Amino acid sequence: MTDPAPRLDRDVLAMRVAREFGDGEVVNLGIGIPTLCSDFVPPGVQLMYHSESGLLNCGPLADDGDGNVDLINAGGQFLSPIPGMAFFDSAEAFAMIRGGHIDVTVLGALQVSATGDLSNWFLPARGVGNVGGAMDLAAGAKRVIVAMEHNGRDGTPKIVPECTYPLTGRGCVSLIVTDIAVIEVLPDGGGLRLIEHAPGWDAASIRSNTEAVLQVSPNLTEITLV
Amino acid sequence: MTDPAPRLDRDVLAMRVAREFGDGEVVNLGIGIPTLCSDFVPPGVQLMYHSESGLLNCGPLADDGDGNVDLINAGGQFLSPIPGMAFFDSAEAFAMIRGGHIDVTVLGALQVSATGDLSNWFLPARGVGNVGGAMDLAAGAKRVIVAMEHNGRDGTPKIVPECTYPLTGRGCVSLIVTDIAVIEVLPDGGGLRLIEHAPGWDAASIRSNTEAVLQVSPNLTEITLV
Amino acid sequence: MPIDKTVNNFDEAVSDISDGSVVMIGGFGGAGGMPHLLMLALRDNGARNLTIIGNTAGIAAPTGFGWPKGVEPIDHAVLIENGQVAKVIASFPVSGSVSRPNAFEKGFRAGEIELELVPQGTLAERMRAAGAGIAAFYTPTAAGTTLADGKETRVIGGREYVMEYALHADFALIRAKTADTLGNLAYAGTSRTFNPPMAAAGKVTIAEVDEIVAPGGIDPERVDTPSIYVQRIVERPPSSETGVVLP
Amino acid sequence: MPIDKTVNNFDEAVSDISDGSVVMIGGFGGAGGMPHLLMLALRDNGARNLTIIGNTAGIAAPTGFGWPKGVEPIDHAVLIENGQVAKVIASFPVSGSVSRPNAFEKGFRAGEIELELVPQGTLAERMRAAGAGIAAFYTPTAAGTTLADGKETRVIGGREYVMEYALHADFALIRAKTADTLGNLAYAGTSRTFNPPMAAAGKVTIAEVDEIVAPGGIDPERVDTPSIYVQRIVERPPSSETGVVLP
Repeated sequence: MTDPAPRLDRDVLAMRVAREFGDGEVVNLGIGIPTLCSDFVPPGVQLMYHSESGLLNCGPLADDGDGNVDLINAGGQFLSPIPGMAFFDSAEAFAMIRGGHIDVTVLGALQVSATGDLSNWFLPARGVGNVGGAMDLAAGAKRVIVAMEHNGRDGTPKIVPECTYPLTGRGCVSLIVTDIAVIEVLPDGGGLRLIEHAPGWDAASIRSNTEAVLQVSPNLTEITLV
Repeated sequence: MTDPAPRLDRDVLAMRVAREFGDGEVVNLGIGIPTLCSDFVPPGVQLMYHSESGLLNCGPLADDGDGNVDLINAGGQFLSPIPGMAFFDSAEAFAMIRGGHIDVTVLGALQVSATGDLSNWFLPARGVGNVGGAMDLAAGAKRVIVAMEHNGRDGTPKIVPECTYPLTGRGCVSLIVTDIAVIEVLPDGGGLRLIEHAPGWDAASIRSNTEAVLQVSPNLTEITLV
Repeated sequence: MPIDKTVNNFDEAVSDISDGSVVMIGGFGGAGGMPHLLMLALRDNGARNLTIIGNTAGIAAPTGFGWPKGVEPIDHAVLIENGQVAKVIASFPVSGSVSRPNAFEKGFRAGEIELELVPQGTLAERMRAAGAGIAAFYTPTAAGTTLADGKETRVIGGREYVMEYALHADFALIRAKTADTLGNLAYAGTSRTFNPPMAAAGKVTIAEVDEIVAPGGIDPERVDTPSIYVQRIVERPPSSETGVVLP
Repeated sequence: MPIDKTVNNFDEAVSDISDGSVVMIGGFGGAGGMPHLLMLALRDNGARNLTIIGNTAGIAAPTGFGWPKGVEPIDHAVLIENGQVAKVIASFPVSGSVSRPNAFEKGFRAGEIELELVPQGTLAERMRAAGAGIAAFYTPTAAGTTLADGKETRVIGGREYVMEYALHADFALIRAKTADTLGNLAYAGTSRTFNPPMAAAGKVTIAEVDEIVAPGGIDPERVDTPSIYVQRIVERPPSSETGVVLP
């Protein structure tokens, strides 16, 4: 089946995710599309970034050549300083995550299930993988948002009844933002509800790209970015 | 039965305890006689004092009137600063204790048993008591030395087959220094062995003040302070 | 909006503490590191049936513990004497002197206040666990003693350990030397004690500080409690304004 | 004798690491906070059959993770390539890129190196537990996943937790910015990461530092790792002396 309209590019996807951030929230962004979200924080919203590298509050990525090996994010990228930073060790960085002090984390995914299970760390084909802080974030953040392409490169749906890849966490995802849809995970195994669609996409075309059952919100709207 | 000779005063008792400290050791001193030990550290022995108040390394007690409410020991006494101090919170102070990083602690006692059980925190007559850090020190320090009067004020022996007061810790004491004797607690429930006596005291006179069975070292000597 | 956690005054800072709240109170027992003005504000707030959690239950009045001579101590006793406390969780609840009982001991003897006695290190670790999302842990402290009565134990590596649960609070009233407006805190000397673990364990953490500065006013290497753990900060006015004499 | 934990050179600092030792290696994965010269000395020491514990198993060479451009990374790979490592305990053992495997991944595929994969927060917490005398703890991380396979679980307050044990090491090789001669350490920026929990978890902790100062040279409020956790300190000589280019 061909797409009824172009899919959103990564920047637009990140823009939509960034609309979820509340003023003053503490946010931890995973590697990839999630990191892009920091470029699109709405005006008037002040965030506090947390990184597993032992940092709360930071400036944008350092300009090329300005890198300081003692100021990095969890992806190993060099950051610029900002007034009001705090540094701490890994035990404390993860105490913050596990203790429920992170308001929102945005993570990429290989699969998300109908009950909000997340698989994002292990590709069976490789036979070995990095778990990093993904399981801690999945278990600990108050709110887990998945930002990903709706389908794999080969077109395989990534939103599935049950994850077939090894799990990162059970029932942890609360919102899925993809390049064609925004989908809520209802509490207590209530399933998935489509709440927004990309321009030119309707519930049927999104469902045909989704293996899990999708309920459709009576207030289904087109994704907006303002 | 009358004493065959005077009992050691608190300063002399503390002097004897202080001979146990090895150069470079980390030491935590309880309130009372134990605190006195710091006045009698042998020359050439450099100690690192630890306090539950969140301090490693400190100077002597502050002169009267020089007190700073932000520099106290676990007994609430004001200290003087010294180069090379470190400050930390209570979770860290007790991580150090529980984690086995304290070489020696010196504690007072109500009773010590034949197997090195310690009772030092609860007087049943009062019906309520302070445990403070005593149980943490008893469980965590590499070596627990008890410094106490051999008998209670009414003459009751404090070294007993089994503690009758509530315990602070089981089998934790390794050495007992009193005002008439120095007694080793043998490992693995091996009992108590008298190794030193106060001047004018012999094994018989010490045994008659001790409820627990006392083995006597073949090398029993008079307590010396040099 | 720039983040600013400053609250204008102490009464406002504690206004939502209500009957039955579980409240941690920072410090070790002496004058240092204790949130004196927050305690006075909580007394004026009048909330009753409180559970208070701290190292002591107010021991300075009878003993002068950690207070300079000639200054009248202010501690947990102000809440206990005002009849606001139903339960105390502490390691050092009573005065060191049998003959000089503190307000808590009188209330305890009268059967008015319940006590949960916890070894000092276990108390700190239970708070740290609460802040760190650790539901329970195994400690060697108190194994084989009456303070382990009724608790699960387990032998690990040949040694007996006691299972202890995380200890949470609705509010943590803490004290630091300096805050920035984001809520980063720096303490002074031995006045950290229970303040950092309480900051992490409290749902709402309120810090009484000597001084509030702009972000950057605390060296990022010197932040002892990162702002993530702090919801409100309130600055001590000069004694001349409050009429309260403090060390 | 005045306490002085200074060791004269890197070879001497690691001389008692021997076949079968369990060795923690500090840092996050990039150049910052990693004990480069201690790793090179351990390579020269030649001890085999090592278990190495760290956040990564050496990922910088294929990816440049956290290294400035144009500088040749030095990390765990120097030990792995030298055939000294039998087992790795890590959260991020392999390169982020499937097509650019690191030395560990090659050894793992060849069946030469065993792997215990641990979530990053659980790894840090297990070290912290070891240093703090906590034998085991309950974490929500990894509940319901394959990384909890074979582990005890327990439902507390309606939520499933996994029981994890303390993680000790014979040696911890860590990196700080400044040490005083007593062994107090201060770090720089995000280079703390695993160094402080490893310092506490290692039976013998050896700190590679940029500078050793006299006691008092580190502000007592700025001591990040108190000296109680540190057995040896060794200062980095200038690159001109070692011939090793470091960022």
